[in-house]
Amino acid sequence: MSSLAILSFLDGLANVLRSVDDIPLINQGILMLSVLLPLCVAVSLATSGTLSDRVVRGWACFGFLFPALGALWLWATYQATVSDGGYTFELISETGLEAFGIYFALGLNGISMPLFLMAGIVGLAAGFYAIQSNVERKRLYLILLLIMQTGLMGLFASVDVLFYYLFHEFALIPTFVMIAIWGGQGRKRVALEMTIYLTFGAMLTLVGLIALYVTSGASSFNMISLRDALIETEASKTIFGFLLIGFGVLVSLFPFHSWAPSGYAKAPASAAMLHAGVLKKFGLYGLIQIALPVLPTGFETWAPVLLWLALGNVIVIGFVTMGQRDLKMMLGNASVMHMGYAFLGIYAYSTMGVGGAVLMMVAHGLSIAVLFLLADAISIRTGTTEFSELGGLGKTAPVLMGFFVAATMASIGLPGFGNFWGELSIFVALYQGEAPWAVIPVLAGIVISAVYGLRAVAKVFFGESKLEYTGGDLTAKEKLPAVILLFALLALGFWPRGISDNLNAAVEAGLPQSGITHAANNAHPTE
Amino acid sequence: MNELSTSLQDLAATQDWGALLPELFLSIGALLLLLFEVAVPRVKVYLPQVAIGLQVLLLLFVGSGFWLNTTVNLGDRELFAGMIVQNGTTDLLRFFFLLCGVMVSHLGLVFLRRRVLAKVEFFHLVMIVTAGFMLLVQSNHFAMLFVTLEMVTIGFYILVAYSRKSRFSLEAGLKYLITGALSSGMMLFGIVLLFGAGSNPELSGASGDPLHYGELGNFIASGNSDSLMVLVGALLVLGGLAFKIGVVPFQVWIPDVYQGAPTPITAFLAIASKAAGVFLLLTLLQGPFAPLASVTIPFLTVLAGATMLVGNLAALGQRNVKRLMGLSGVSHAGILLMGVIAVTQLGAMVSVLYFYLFVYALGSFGVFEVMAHVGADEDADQDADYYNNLLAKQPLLGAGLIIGVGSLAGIPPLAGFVAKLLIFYAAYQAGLYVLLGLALFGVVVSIYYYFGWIRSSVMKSPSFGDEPLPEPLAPAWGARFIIYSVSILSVILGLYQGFFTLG
Amino acid sequence: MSVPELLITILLSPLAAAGLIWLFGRKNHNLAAGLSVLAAGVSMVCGLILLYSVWDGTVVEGMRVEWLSLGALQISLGFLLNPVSALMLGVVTFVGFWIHVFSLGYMQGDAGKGRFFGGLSIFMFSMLGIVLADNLFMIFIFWELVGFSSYMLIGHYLTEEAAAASKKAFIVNRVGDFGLLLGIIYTYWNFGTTDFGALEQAIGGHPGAVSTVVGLLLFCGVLGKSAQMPLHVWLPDAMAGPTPISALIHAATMVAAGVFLLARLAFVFTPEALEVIAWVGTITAVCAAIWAFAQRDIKKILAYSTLSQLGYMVAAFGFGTLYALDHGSSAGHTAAAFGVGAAMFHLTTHAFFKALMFLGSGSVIHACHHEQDIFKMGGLLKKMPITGITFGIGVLAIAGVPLLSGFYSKDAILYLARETNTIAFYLLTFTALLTATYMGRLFFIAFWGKAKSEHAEHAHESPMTMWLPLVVLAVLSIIGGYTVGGPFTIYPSSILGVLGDSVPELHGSDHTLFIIISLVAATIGLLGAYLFYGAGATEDRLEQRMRPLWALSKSRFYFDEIYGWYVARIQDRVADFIDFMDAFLIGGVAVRGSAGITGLFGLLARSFHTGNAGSYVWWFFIGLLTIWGFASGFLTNLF
Amino acid sequence: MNIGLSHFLFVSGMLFAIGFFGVLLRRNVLVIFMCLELMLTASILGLVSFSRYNATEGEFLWSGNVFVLFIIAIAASEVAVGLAIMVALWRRRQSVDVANHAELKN
Repeated sequence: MSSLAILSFLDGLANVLRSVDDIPLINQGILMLSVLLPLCVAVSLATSGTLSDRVVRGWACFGFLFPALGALWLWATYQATVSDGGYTFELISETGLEAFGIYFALGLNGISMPLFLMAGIVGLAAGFYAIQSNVERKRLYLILLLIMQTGLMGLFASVDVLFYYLFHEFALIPTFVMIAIWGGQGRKRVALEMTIYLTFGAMLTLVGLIALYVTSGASSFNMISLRDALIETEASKTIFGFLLIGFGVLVSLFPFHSWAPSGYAKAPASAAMLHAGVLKKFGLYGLIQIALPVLPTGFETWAPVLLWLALGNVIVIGFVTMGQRDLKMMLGNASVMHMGYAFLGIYAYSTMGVGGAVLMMVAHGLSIAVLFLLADAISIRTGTTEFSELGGLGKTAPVLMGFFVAATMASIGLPGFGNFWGELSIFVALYQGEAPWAVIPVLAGIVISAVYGLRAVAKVFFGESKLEYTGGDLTAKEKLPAVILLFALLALGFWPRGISDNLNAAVEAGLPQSGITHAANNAHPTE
Repeated sequence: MNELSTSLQDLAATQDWGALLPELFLSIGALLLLLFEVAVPRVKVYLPQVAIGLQVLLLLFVGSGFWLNTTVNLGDRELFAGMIVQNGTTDLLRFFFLLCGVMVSHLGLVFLRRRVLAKVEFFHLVMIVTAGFMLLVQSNHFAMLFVTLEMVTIGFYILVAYSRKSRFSLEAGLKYLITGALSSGMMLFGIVLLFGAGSNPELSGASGDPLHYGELGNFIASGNSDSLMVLVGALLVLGGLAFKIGVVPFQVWIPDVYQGAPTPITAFLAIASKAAGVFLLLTLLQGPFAPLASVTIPFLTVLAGATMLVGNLAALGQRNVKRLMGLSGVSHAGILLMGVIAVTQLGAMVSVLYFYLFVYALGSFGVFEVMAHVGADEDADQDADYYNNLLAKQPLLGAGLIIGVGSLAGIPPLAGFVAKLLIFYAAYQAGLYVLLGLALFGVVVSIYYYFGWIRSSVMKSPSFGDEPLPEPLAPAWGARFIIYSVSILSVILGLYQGFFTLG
Repeated sequence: MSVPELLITILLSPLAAAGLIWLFGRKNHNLAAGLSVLAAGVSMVCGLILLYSVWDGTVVEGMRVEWLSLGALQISLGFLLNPVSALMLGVVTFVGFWIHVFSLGYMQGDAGKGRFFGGLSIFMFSMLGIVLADNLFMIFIFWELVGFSSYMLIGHYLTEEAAAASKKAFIVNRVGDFGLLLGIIYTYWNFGTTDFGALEQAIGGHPGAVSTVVGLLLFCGVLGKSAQMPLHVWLPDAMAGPTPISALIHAATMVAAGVFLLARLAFVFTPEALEVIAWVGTITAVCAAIWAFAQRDIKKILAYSTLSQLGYMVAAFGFGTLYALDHGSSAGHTAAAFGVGAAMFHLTTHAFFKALMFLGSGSVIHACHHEQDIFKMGGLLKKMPITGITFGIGVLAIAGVPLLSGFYSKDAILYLARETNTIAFYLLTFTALLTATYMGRLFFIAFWGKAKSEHAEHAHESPMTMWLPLVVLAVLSIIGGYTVGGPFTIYPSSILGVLGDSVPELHGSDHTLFIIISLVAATIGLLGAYLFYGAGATEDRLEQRMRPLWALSKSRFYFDEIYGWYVARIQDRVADFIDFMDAFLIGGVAVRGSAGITGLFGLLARSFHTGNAGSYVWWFFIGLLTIWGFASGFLTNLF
Repeated sequence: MNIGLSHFLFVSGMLFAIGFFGVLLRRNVLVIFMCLELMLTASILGLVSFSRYNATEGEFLWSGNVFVLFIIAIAASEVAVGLAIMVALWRRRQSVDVANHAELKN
């Protein structure tokens, strides 16, 4: 039957990829390029003189397209060549800080690969959306976005903790500038508030990382070698505390979330897409990739705190989200709420939970990005995002409605979209952990999210329109990025194994069982 | 009589004037400038360029020599009867000060372009002060230290008050005069105390020349580390240096003087004299005062903490960017002081401090270069509003400002971040947790004022002042070259530090 | 074709149709409709081939595809085809296809026709997924999907009402799924699997192995989907959707999914759980029947009757399984067979005649230009004979007149109820009476007498695409109840087993008694309705003569009011309050507050720089003091 | 009684204190400046007395005395520059009160 043909085709493709992988350093080169190319494009755009708009757009388009395609290629290669979720495509060079064990090191493993791919895709979508949008000083806008893109790709691609941190800030600053220039009402204050708050988190993280480096004795900022340097002293508790709170601020862990909703509400669409979608995952990624492997004892001390704070995300922020009267504010709060699920997955401390958290991160990145995109499209057509003024848009813009409904359903965890797998595995894993009862309030979250998600859809698209809407339905150029994101969500929903297969081993390697009395075990339930 | 003459001959043997060639060249050049100005009035207009040319030549010459010297790396060489010591580090700093001199002279060019002031004297003084700095870092003897320090300070009195027309400049001069003289008086008294203690024959290890670092070190080390006289003297000397660096409570002059002084001089003060102070602090702490660590370290720790707090907090609400640079400079001084403490305790990673100084200089020069172009006719009032939408008006200036300020704020991937990171790392290793906490708090606070500045440079928000804001000058090729090179360096050093042997 | 290929084709053809429609059919309505109907047709044909020729009744299990494997979590897609699911498969594909056909006519010229048929196809896919799923996770996945498609289709008209109704439906279902998922997770961790086969092995014939809780948690899902009390509120509102949707999703198939889930999981429930289930069903049946009396909207009446019939099925399952547990496995049937059989039997017949009546009402509404108030109709029997007659057949069937399908399935239920619980038996009998009455009310007022409105005047028979399904379903509503083998039954032998189990009274003693009971109930009900309301009354006599009774029925026992009150007064206010606290305490006091305090210190620090050089000397004085303090040692000692 | 090192030191200390408190308390710029010079003088006195009393019999500690010369020179130049600045200030504001030269603040 035809399925056999497809399978044989895939097998052939895998062979091709393997053979390419044998060519030394070609994939490393692709990795390096997909990280640095956007920056190069940005620099060339910034330094070159007057260019015609078409040239700028095309060039920027290339800058966004390459990382996405490169990430896809690497992902396919990874699927074809790696089975244990270990690091590949490693690339190390000295920068003059060897004395401190700091190298510029790139590489991907089962955890970072999907996030890297997600960063590429979301970046592509945000880039396309920015390219077709009609912002003033578009060239600067694209330059900043490209810089951000480099930061995002590098963040997940870097094996060296310092560069991982560095890329994060690298992507953070453009966000600030973009909010300051293109932001909405009251952007002056919000931009500063957000940046200061995030810097606060980043500083805590920095201390934690320095302490981690010093106490681990690995005398290296390399994630791989850090993984072997297990810290089981008292210090690990303090260090984990710093990392938890620091990363928590960056991921808007309750109650350190107040920067997020307003910031996203004010930010221009593409910046919000990239920050809420990708950059925010920095902290979770750090916890999974650095904190858990090195500081199991510290994790155990802080696990109860993490549990309660994450529950705060789900329940408290869930209600806050219900109380919102502005679409973008609601989306911002919703993204804060969903971060709670990811934290709970980490709390479960099992392959299932942490893997679910990674799935959640990927899917949430895609879904929140498309939601912000559509919210911007809505506000362009209606001139407002206030629920009280919106309504009846579904008649004038059915496609927009269709996309928005799909995105909302994805974000509230409808099967068929990626988010469902993340949430489901987190729920299942949570039951196995220290606090099975936590499943009940967390499951209440799915009702809460349904309430506000559908309320938004109803307020925006149903009923009679209260305003004069301009611009009709989504244009093809607006559709393209949305379709990319939705397609990725569906693909993840229909074939989660594309990620999960390599996730298993990678996550399991990152969860040292020694010294953990935390009920997490990766045994099959019956045993 | 006889042994005296022999000793004099020994002394004469140590007088290697060739070793001081750069300083001599500078001083003589400076004098020649004045001479030419009066003798050959025709060339007067070219003299500034000539002065800069001379310095650049010297820079290249010393630069080559300095590379050579570090590569060969002959150890410490005491000259002039131990008045002066030379080694790789001092050569590095001499090179650094020459660089500062060139930068400041160029800033002066931009500054004087639209002002009716005596031009040549400015460069003359800058060259003299540069020479003073170069000698200062080589001094190995408290007499030398004091003399060269005064050479610099008095030069600065004049330079700060240079634009005679501006009452702000004069007022700044007055304040710098009073506080400076006061601090040098205190320092001198400290030196006297040290002399008195070290020359006291009843005490073990007393010597005929106790102001020589080595001798004093031996004296203190031989069981006099707890004598009150020594302690007071040492702390007074450190206080004098703290004044130069701008450490609380001797920071109080900084905002006013920075604001009133002509922008180039502000830059000079902010960078060169801070660097000199830090270096001297380090030499003294690791040299003669090493045995006093049990007292000096707590003393400096308290000062460092207070400095970081006061600097950052006072900078919070600043609208005048020159004061802002001053106060943020104070906070940087605090971080540097923390680094000094950490380094003295670890006895390693000194290069980290120099890296920080260099990076700080890069960032500051970039910013001051921009300020020199943006500033109004009255140099003292540089409001943040002048920078509104600078990125659109003068993209290069805007970019330079953003990179410079970003580097000062320590934002990855700019050099400032790595510098801060290394200092923090050293501090953590030395176990200065409280200071580290204060420093991190300071960084968070600093984001507010630094980013406020950046924000106003990228946003086009209407200025509320009734009078129209001054238009920024378009940078000439020299300025463009400097801004480009400084910014690019700040970026590159953030990603690749291979030029430095850190660690 | 082999069984697996058939199953795959059945499952995937609607999905393919939906995908194609999403790609090309949004603008091109006829293409969309064609694709959707074609897919449904393929599914039906394959289904019939499967049931009548290919499949021999042996349980087909497996064909598993691992879908997600994350640590201990293994989720696989797989098929489980046994008589129960086979019967459900037949019902869904068959009824579904004819409703597709009906929609062709009904949705003619609707703006969102493409969207509508896309939704239909997605629904068919999801529903078949539920039917064929072999494990709880897979069921849950498609469970959510049918919820989604139902949401989309209820909201089809994009009005405020549709918005509210669709939102309500989805959220109420989510509440049910909350319990269902909890139950699934519990099952997973306690039995290490959610495959029905493996679960049955693990639990075996002794339900003591499981606690009552898990059964009730799983039952929560049924509460939501099958709209049992107290989660029934969404179903009447769901009538805001197009009538074919009401017929397909909210009468024939989706709402029956809950009952189907019960049948799948029969072995999980403990007697206590079964008691609860049975009583929930019974009460729902009675209450819904009572509420139906105050309704004027033809679809609302049918909706409440659907509620009541669903209650019947759930009660049937409960009592039947209890009966089976008491009497052990009689005549070699599996223990739970009675309950499953009775429930499924009534599900099947109900699917036929309720779909028939809904489509009939659709045809009526279509003819009357979307007039839905039965008191504005009347005399339709003459104007649209096919619709009228078929509708009449449906009414007779649901009333339980002998020889029609409803009679047999209802009898089975009543018998099981009587054997286990007398009170429930009386209640259910009473419900049967009420059912006959309000259905009679509906039929006489809407179809007899003379027209009472313009629209009714000019009503005329619907096109063939609409009446053909009516006829087909009418036939089935008659013969759908014959389960004795031989020429009369329509069911293949492979399925007959299930239905046969459900009618023990065939072998049982008092056969006649039940014929009498249902005859009496039906005749009293219908006659009573005719006498009380009279043919084609213009006003609701109940409202005029027995106001208290009418009010009681009208109040619907204030469920909606209570929920509305909860949402408006509690949930929203709590949300606003927490939002305020979040903005005030965390965003304001904590964050801005600390920032403000820092700013104050900043002002303090600035105020020291007075600008007076004289005052600066004081700083030096402090410096001197510090130096002295450290030198003299009393400050040093602090360290 | 014979005058010893301690007496000289006492005087020099007093001079320093007077100088410092003069700077601290007086408002006239010129007076402040004198007090600053006074502090230098205190140091000079201390230096000289040390080099006299800490020396072996009949000798001087040359280093101290030579240093004194430097200090005097420096003090002189300082005075020159300082007075110049003050004159210029006087020209602009006709005031020698520090409190009146406080436009740069906060």
